[in-house]
Amino acid sequence: MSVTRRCFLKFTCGAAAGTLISPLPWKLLDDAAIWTQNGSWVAQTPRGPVSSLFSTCTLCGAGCGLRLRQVGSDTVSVQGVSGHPVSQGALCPAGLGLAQILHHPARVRGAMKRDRSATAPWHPMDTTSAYAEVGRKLAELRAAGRSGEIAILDLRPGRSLSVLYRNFLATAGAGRYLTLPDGRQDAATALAELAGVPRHAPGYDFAHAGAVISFGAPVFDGWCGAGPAPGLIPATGGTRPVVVQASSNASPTTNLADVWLPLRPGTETALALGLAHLLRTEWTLPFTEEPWPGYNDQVSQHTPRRVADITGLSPALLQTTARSLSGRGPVLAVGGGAPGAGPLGQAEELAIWALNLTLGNLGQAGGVVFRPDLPWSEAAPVPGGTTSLREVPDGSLDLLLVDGSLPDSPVSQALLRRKMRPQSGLIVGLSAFTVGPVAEADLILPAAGPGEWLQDVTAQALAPRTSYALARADAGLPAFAAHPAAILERLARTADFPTPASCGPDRHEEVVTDRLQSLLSQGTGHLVSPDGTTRTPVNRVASLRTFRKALLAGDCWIAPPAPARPVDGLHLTGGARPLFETVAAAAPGRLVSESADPSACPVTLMFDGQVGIAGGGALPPVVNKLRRESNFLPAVDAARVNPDFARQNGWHAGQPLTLTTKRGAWPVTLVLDETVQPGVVLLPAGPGPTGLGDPDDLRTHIIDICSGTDDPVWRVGPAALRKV
Amino acid sequence: MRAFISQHCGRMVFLVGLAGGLAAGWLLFPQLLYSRQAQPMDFNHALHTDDGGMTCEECHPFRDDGSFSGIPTIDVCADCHSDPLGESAAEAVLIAAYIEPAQEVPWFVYARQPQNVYFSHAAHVRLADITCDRCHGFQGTSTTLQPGETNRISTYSRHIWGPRISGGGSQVWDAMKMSDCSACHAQRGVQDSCLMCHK
Amino acid sequence: MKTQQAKPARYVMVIDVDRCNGCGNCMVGCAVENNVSVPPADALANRGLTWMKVYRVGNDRPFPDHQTVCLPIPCQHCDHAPCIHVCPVTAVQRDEQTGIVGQIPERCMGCRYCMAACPYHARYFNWFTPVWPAGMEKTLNPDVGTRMRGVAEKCNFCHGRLDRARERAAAEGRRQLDPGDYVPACAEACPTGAIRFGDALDERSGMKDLLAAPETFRLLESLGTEPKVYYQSRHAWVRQVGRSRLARVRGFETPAGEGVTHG
Amino acid sequence: MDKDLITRGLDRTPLWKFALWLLPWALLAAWGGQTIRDMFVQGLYLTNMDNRFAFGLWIVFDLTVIALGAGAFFLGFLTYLMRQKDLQQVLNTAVIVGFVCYSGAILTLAVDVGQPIRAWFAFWHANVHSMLTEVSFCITLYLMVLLIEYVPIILKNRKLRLVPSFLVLEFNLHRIMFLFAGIGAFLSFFHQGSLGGMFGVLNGRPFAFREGVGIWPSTFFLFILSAIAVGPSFIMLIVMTVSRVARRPLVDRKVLTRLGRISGLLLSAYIVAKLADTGIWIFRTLPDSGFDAAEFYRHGLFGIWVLFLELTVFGLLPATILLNRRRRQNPRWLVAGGLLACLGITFNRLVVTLQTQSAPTLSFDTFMIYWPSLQEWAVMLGVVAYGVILYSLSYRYLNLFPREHELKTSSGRA
Amino acid sequence: MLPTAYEFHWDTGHVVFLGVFYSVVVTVLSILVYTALRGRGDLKGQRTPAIAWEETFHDLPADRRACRHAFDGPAAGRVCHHCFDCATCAGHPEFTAIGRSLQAPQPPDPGVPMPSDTFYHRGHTWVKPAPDGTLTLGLDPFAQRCFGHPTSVSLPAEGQTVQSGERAVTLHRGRLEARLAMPVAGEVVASSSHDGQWRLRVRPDPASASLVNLLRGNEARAWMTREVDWLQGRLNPAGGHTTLADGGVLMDDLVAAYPAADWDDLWGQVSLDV
Repeated sequence: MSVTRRCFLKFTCGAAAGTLISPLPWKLLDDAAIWTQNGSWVAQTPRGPVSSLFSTCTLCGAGCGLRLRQVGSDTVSVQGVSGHPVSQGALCPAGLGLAQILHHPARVRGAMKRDRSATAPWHPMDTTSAYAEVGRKLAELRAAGRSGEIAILDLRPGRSLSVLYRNFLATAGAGRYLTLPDGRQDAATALAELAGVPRHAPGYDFAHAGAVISFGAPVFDGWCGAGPAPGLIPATGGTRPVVVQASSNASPTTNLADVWLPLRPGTETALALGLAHLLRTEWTLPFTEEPWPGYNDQVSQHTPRRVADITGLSPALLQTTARSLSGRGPVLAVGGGAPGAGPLGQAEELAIWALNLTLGNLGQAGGVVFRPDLPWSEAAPVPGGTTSLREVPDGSLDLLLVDGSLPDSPVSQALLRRKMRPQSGLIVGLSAFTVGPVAEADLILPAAGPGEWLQDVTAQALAPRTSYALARADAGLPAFAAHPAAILERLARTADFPTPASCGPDRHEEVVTDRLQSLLSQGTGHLVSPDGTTRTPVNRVASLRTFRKALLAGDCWIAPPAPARPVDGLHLTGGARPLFETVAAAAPGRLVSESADPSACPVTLMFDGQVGIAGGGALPPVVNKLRRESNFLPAVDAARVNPDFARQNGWHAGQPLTLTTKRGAWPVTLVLDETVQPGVVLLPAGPGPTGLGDPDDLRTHIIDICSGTDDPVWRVGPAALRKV
Repeated sequence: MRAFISQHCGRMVFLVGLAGGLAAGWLLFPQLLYSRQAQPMDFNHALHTDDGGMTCEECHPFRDDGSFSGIPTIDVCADCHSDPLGESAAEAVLIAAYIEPAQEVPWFVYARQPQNVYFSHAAHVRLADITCDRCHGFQGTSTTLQPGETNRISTYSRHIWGPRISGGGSQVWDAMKMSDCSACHAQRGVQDSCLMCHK
Repeated sequence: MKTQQAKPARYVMVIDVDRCNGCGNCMVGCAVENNVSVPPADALANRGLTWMKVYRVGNDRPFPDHQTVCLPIPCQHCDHAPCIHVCPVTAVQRDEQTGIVGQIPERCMGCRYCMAACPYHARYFNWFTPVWPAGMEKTLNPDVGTRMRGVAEKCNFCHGRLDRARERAAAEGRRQLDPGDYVPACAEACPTGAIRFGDALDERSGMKDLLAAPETFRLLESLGTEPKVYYQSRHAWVRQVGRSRLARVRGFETPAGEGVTHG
Repeated sequence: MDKDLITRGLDRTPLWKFALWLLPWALLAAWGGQTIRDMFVQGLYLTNMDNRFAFGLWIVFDLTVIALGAGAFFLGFLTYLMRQKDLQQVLNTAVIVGFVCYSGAILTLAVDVGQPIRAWFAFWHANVHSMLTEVSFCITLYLMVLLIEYVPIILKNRKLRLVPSFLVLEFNLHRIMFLFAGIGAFLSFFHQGSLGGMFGVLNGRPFAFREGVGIWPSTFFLFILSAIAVGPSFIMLIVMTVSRVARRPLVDRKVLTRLGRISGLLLSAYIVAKLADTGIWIFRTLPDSGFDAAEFYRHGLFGIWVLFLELTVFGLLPATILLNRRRRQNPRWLVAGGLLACLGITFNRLVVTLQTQSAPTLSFDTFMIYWPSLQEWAVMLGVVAYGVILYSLSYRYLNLFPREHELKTSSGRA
Repeated sequence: MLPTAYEFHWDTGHVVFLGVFYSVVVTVLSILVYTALRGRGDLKGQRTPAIAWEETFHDLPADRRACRHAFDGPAAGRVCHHCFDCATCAGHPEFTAIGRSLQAPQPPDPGVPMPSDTFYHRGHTWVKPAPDGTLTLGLDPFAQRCFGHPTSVSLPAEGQTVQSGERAVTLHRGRLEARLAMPVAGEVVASSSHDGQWRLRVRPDPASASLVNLLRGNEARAWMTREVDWLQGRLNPAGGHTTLADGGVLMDDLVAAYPAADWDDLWGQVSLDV
C-alpha cells in the first residue's frame, strides 16, 4: 500500500521533471499569452489593397467634399478634402463617422410598423405586405378622388429625387409636394421675394467681405459642416474679415470673433435698427431709398440709448463697434441662424435685410450676392401645389410619405401629426434610419442610406456660389434596402397609378443625366477638382460621359461668380407688409413667460445644436465620444444656466428640474455654465447620447414641447423652470 | 529478487515518469498543438520561375502606394491561365474551381503575421536590398506546396514559431517571430522600437 | 550597403487654442483612424476611450467677461514620460527615431500603473471587450491593430499613418520623409487648422518658429515631463491655466489689453 | 482521527464547534471566489475603478496587508539574527500571518490586472526601472521563502512527524532557518520599500511624488519604517485575539509587551521621519513642480485633517501609548496602541493610493472620488476569510505556541 | 529576465537587478538542495530515532528537562540541553564530583519500591544488568501505575537491534498510546509480556551502550519523589497526597482512578513523548 503510494509519488515527480525540461509548459505559457491577443473576441481589421477616392456628403445639405479610404470595396474612413470648392476641408463629426453609419444598429433593416404613437415600439413587418398596405391606401384615395390628401414631405428639395417625388404626386393625381420649414431657406426665399429678384437664391459672400455682423449665426463653428463659413477660415498669416458676433450666450464663435455683443435674447431687431441708426450718423452713408415706408422713422427712433435699454449693451460699445466696421470694405450683416436652434424670426430677418440694404451690399460682392440659377426648372409643377408643411391646414392629409434624409434644422413632430387626419392619417417613411421626421412615421419602408445610391447635391441656401455635385454609390445597395425611387415606383405599381416608371430609378438616372446635359449645354462655370487645384471650364469638357465621370470622381461644378445685381430697395409684398409692424414690436417682449405657476421661475429658453445632426439622428458610434467621453458637449437633458442665476434661485448643479412652456413640461438636469446669459436656459437640440444610437431616441420631441409657438421656426421663447 | 525490486522500484518508477514526461513534451505535444490544413490546390513555383521564366515581382508586385500585394488575386492567375497551358491536375482545378467562377483561391498563407504586426516589404526589399529567400526561404523554387499548420491556441501559422517545437529551425528563414526580426535588426545595426513593428 | 537608418525626427504637435471652435472633429477623426471602440451605453462616464479628449476651460470670470476655450488633449508624448519607467512589462517605450511614446497593447498586462502615473489623464483602459456592431468591423482601419479587454491604450500620433508614409517613401527609395507626408488624423480633421504637426528637427516643417513663439506653452511645464504637444494662445490666462495649477488657485494676473473686447 | 492530529496535551474545541466557527468564513471565501471567477470571465468593469481611479480598494488592501505582514520578516530577523530568543514564542504565528498576507496580496493582484494570463510578462519582459517590477520579483521570492518557513511548522504536526522523511526534513530545515530569515529580511526590505517607491516616483502626481536618495524616493524608506513599526503590533494583536478567543494564555505576557515596545520605538522614529518628509514636500518639492500643498487638502473629502490624523491620532498617540511602560502592562492600552498603529498604516496606504488619484493635476480638471463596488469588497473579504481559515486550521492542528502547554499546566497548578 | 528577451540590455540596471535576483534564487535553491541531501544522509544513516528523540526532547516542558544534578543539590533548577546524554555534557563530571563531596541527605521515600541495583531511565524504564552481560529492561512501578493495565503491548522482535532513545515499545489502552524510549542500545535476545507486564532482554551494543545516562540509588529516589510530586500536582491541582498515595503506597491503575485527567497528555509527559 505505502509502496504503491510512494511509487505513484515518485512517478509524478519524474513526470513533472520530464515535462519541465520539455517545451510543453513554456510554449503553452507563451501561446496562451498570444491567445489573449488573437482570441475570437478580438476584432480583426480587414486586409486588402487600400485605395482612396472622392465623393460628396449627403448627411445634410452642406455638400461637403469627402475623401473615402477604402479597403477592397469597404470604406474604412472618411476625411474632409482641404481646398474643396464648397466645404474647404471642413466636415462635421457625423461626416467623419460616415463609414460606420450604414452599419448602425438603428439602421432600418426591413419594413417596420407601429401603432399611432411616436413612443410605441416598432414591429418588423413583411416588406411585401407593407407595400401592399400603402399601395392599397394610395389606390383608395385616388379612386375616391381624394388624391389631394396624398403628400410627400421632401426634406431636401432641389435634388433629382425631388423631381421624382413630384412625378409620383403627379401620377397619383393631385398630391401635394411639401417642404420643411428650414430657417436658412425661408430667410433666403423671403429676401429673394422682398428684393425683387425672384428665383435668384441669395448667398453670403464672406470671402470678399471686409467686416461681418453676425446675428447669432455660428459663422465660426458649424456654418459649413463643423467648420467656419467659407472665407472666414483664418489662414495662417492671412487676413479675414472683422467679425462682430451679436449673440446672447458665449460660444466658440464669440471667442473667435473680434467683437462680441452679448445682447439680451430676442433683441436682434432693435440691434439691427440701432446699428443702422449709428452707421448713418457715424459714417454718413449715401442714403438709399428706405426699404419700406416708416423704416427711417424706426431707424431714427432707435438711438444708441434706446437700443442700449433694449439690448442691454452699452451705448459706448455700440458706438465703438459701429466705428470699428468702417473703412474695411464691404460690411455684411448675417442672419441665418444656428442650424440646431432654427433661424431668427421673420421680423428679425427683415430688419437684418434692411440693415444690409442700408449698408448697400445687397447684390454686391462682399455682401449678399444673388446666385445664378441652375439651368433647370423645378420640373413639372405639382397639381396639388408646392407648399411648406407649415401652410398645410391641420388634419387635411391622409397619407404622407416622408423623405429619409436628415433635416438641416429640427422639426416639430407634433406639427407633422397635426397635419394628418385624426384617425386614418398614415405617415410612411422612406428611410434608412428612424430619425428626423421619420421618427413620427407609422410605417417605414427601408431605403438606401448615404453612399448606397447615386445622389446629386446642389448648393445649400445662403451659400455664396451655385454648385452641383454627385454623391457616388460606392457602398453597394444592401439586400434589405431599396433605392428611394424604386420604392416610389413599386408603390405606384401596387396602387396601379398610370405611369409608375415616371418615378423609378431609371427615371432618376435620366433626370441626373438631363441635369448634367443642361449644365454642359449652358457651358458656363467650371469643373473643379475635389482639392480645388484644377479648374476646367465646362465648355472645354469633351463629352457628357467625361463630365459625369469627373463628377463621380468627386469634382464639383461651380457656377461663375454671381454678377453684381444692385438692389435699391425691399419691395414689401402684401404678405410681408404685416411683418414690418412686428419689427417695431419685436424686442424684449418675447421674453415674458406665460407660466401661471408662481413657484416656477420665468426664464428665456434658447437652443444650440450641431449642423447636419440637428434634430436628432442615428450617429456614428464614435460621435458619441463627444458627449459621453469628453466633458464638452452637454448631455441631452442638460439645461445650462448661468451659475449666478442658479444661485439666486437656489438651484445646484445636477439638480433635476422641470421646464414648462405653454406646450408642456420637460424634465431637465441643471448644468452650471458661465457662458450662458443670466435668465437664459440653454438646451441642446442635438443627437441622442446613447452608446450606439438608440432607434427610439426621439430628440425632436423636445422641440414640440419647447418651441413657444406653432411656428416651428424659432430660436428663443418664454419658459419656466420649476424644482421637481 | 523481490527485495531488489522493492529497493529499486522507486528509482525505476521515477525514471519511467521522467521518460514519460519528456516524451509527452517533445513528441506528443507538437502533434496535439498544431492542426494541419491542406492547401486548396497544389502550386509549383519552380515551374513558373524556371520554365515560365517569371520573376517574383510579376505575381507579387508592389502596389502604387508602396504596399506589397502578397498572394496574387485570381485575376492575376487568369491573365495566363484563362485557358489551360498544360495538362496538370492543379491547373484544371484552378480554372474549373476558381478562374471560371472568379473565386479567390483560399490559400493558406504560411508567413501570415497577426493583425497587430506591421511589416513593410518595401523598406526591406527596396531600401535594405534583402532578398525574398532571406525570410521566405526557397519558397520561390519549390515544386509543391506543403500543407499549412496552425497553432490551435495562438492561431499562428507554424512558420512563425518554426518547425522545431523548441522554436526556430535549421535555417534562418525557418522562424518569423519577433525575436527573429529583432535579431536581424540588431545584426544589421538597425535601431528599432516597439512601434516600428507593432500597430 | 545603404545606410540602415533615417535621420532621427522629433515629431511635435502645436495646437492653436485661439483657433479651436470645439467641434470635436479631432476626437471623432482620431477614433475612426485608430479603431477606438465605443463602450456600452450604460458604462460609467469615466470609462470611455478617447485618445484625444477636448476639455472646456473657463477663465473663472462672471458673464459676460467669461471666456471658455477648448483644449484638445492627446497623449503629450513627453520626452521624460512618467508612464515609461513605471511600466513593469516594458509595454511603453519612447521611440528614439521619432520621439513618439508608444503603448503596445499586446504586451500590456493591464496593471494600470501608467494611468496612475500620467498627469494628463491621456491614457485609457479597456474596461470592456471592444465590440463593434455587426458588419462594422468592415470599417476598421487596417493600419491600426484592435485592442483587447484589460489593456491600456493611448494616442501614438497615428503611427499607422507614419508607417504608411514610410512605406510610400521606401517604395520611392526615400528614407527621409517630407513635411507633408505624415499628418495625424486629428490634425487632418480639424476644420480650423488649429492643430499643426511636424518634425521639429526638419527645417522645412516650420515647427521651429511655432515652438519659439511667445504665446506657445505646454501643459504642466513645471513637472518637467517635457511634452511634445505644444499649445498656443494670445490670452495670458489660457497660458497660465495650462502651465500650472498655481495660477488657477491664486488667480490669474491678467496683463493690460487682455480679455474680451465687449466693454 | 481529528484528535490524533492535535498536538499532545493541547486542548482544542470539539470538531463540530470548530466547523461551526469555520462555516461563516468559508461562505465568505466562497463568495469571494465566485466574484474572482466573474472578474476573470467578465472583466474589471465589475469594479468601480475607472480611467481616473486606476488603482482602487484592492491596491489599498495589498499595500496594507503587506505592511501588516512585515512582522513575519522583522520578527524572524530579530529572533534568528538578533538572537532575541523569547520572540520565538510568536514566530510561528508571524510566519503564518505573513504567508497569509503575502499570498492574499498576490492573489488580489492577480485579480487586479486586466490580463492575468500575461502576468508572467512582469518577469520575462521585466522593466528593471519599474518599482512594480521590484515589487513583483521580491514578493514572489519572499512568498517562496515564507512557504519554506511554513513547511517545518506543518511537518511538526503530531501525525506527520511520525513519517521519518518528514521528521528529518523538518529537523534539517529548522537548523538552517536562520539563513531564510536573513534572505526574507533582505527581500522584504526591498519590496516594502519599493511599494512606497511605486508612489514616490510618480513625478506626474505631485501629491505622491517625493525627492529621494538615488533611485529611491523618501517614501521607499518611510514605507519600510512604517511596515516594521506596525508588523509587531499586528502580530501582538493577532496573538491576543487568538488567546482571547481560545480563552487561554499562549505566550508570556512580557513577549507581548515586548512587541508593543518595539512598535512604539519604531513608530516614533517613523513619525519623525514622516514629519521631515512632509516638510520637504510642502516647502520644496511642491513649489518646484508648480503646485500648492494647501490645495490638496482643500477638497471636501480629503481635508487637512487627513495629515493631522495621520501624524497624531495614528502616529504620536500609539507611539506614546506603546512607549509608556505602565500603559504597556495594561492589556487594554496595549491593544489600543497596537490597534491605532495598524489602523494608522491602513489609513496611510489608503491616502497614498486614493488621494493621489483624487487630486487633479491639470488646473481645469476636477477633484474626483471613488467608492468600491460590491464585487471589490467581495474579493477583499474573500481573501480575509481565506486568511482566517488558514490560520484557524494551523492553530488547531499545529503547535504554534511552544509555551502553550507549560502555561496551561502552570496556570492549572496555580 | 534572460539576455534572450528583447527588452534585455547589458546595462547597469539589468545587470545589478537581475544579478541580485538570480543570486537570491540560487542561494535559496542551494540551501534547499543541501537540506534535502542532509536529510537523505540522516535517513540512510539510521539517525532517525536519534533525531526523533532530539526533536521531542526540545519540545519538552522545561520542568521535564530538569538536569539530574538538580535533584540532589549541586545544580538546582538546571535544565538539560544535551538530550539527557551526560556523556556530551561538559558539566556532568564536576557536578558528579560535587554531588559526592556534599553528603546529600537521604531523600524521602518516593513510595514506590526502587531496588538500588536497578538503573532508571528518565522515560521511566529501568535496566538491570544480568550476570551473563545481558541487560533486562522493564517499566518502572511509577509508570506501571500511570499506564495501569494496557490492552496491548508491542515489543521489538527477538534479534532486532534497538537504539537508545528509540521508541521500540508501545503500550495501548483504548485510544491512549505510550511510546517508550529505550534506555540502552543493543540486540533484543528475549521479550516477554503478560498483562502489560513486559520484559526485554538485550545484549548491549558494546560501542554505544552505556549506563552512565541512567539514574540509580539516591539520585533515582530523589528523581522519583519529584516525579510523584509532579504527578500529584497534575492529577489534583488542589494539592494533598492522600488521594494519590494510600498508606505511602501508590495505588494501582491511576487511569481508572482519575478518569477526568488528561491521560493522553500525562502518558506523553511520563514517557517523555510529546
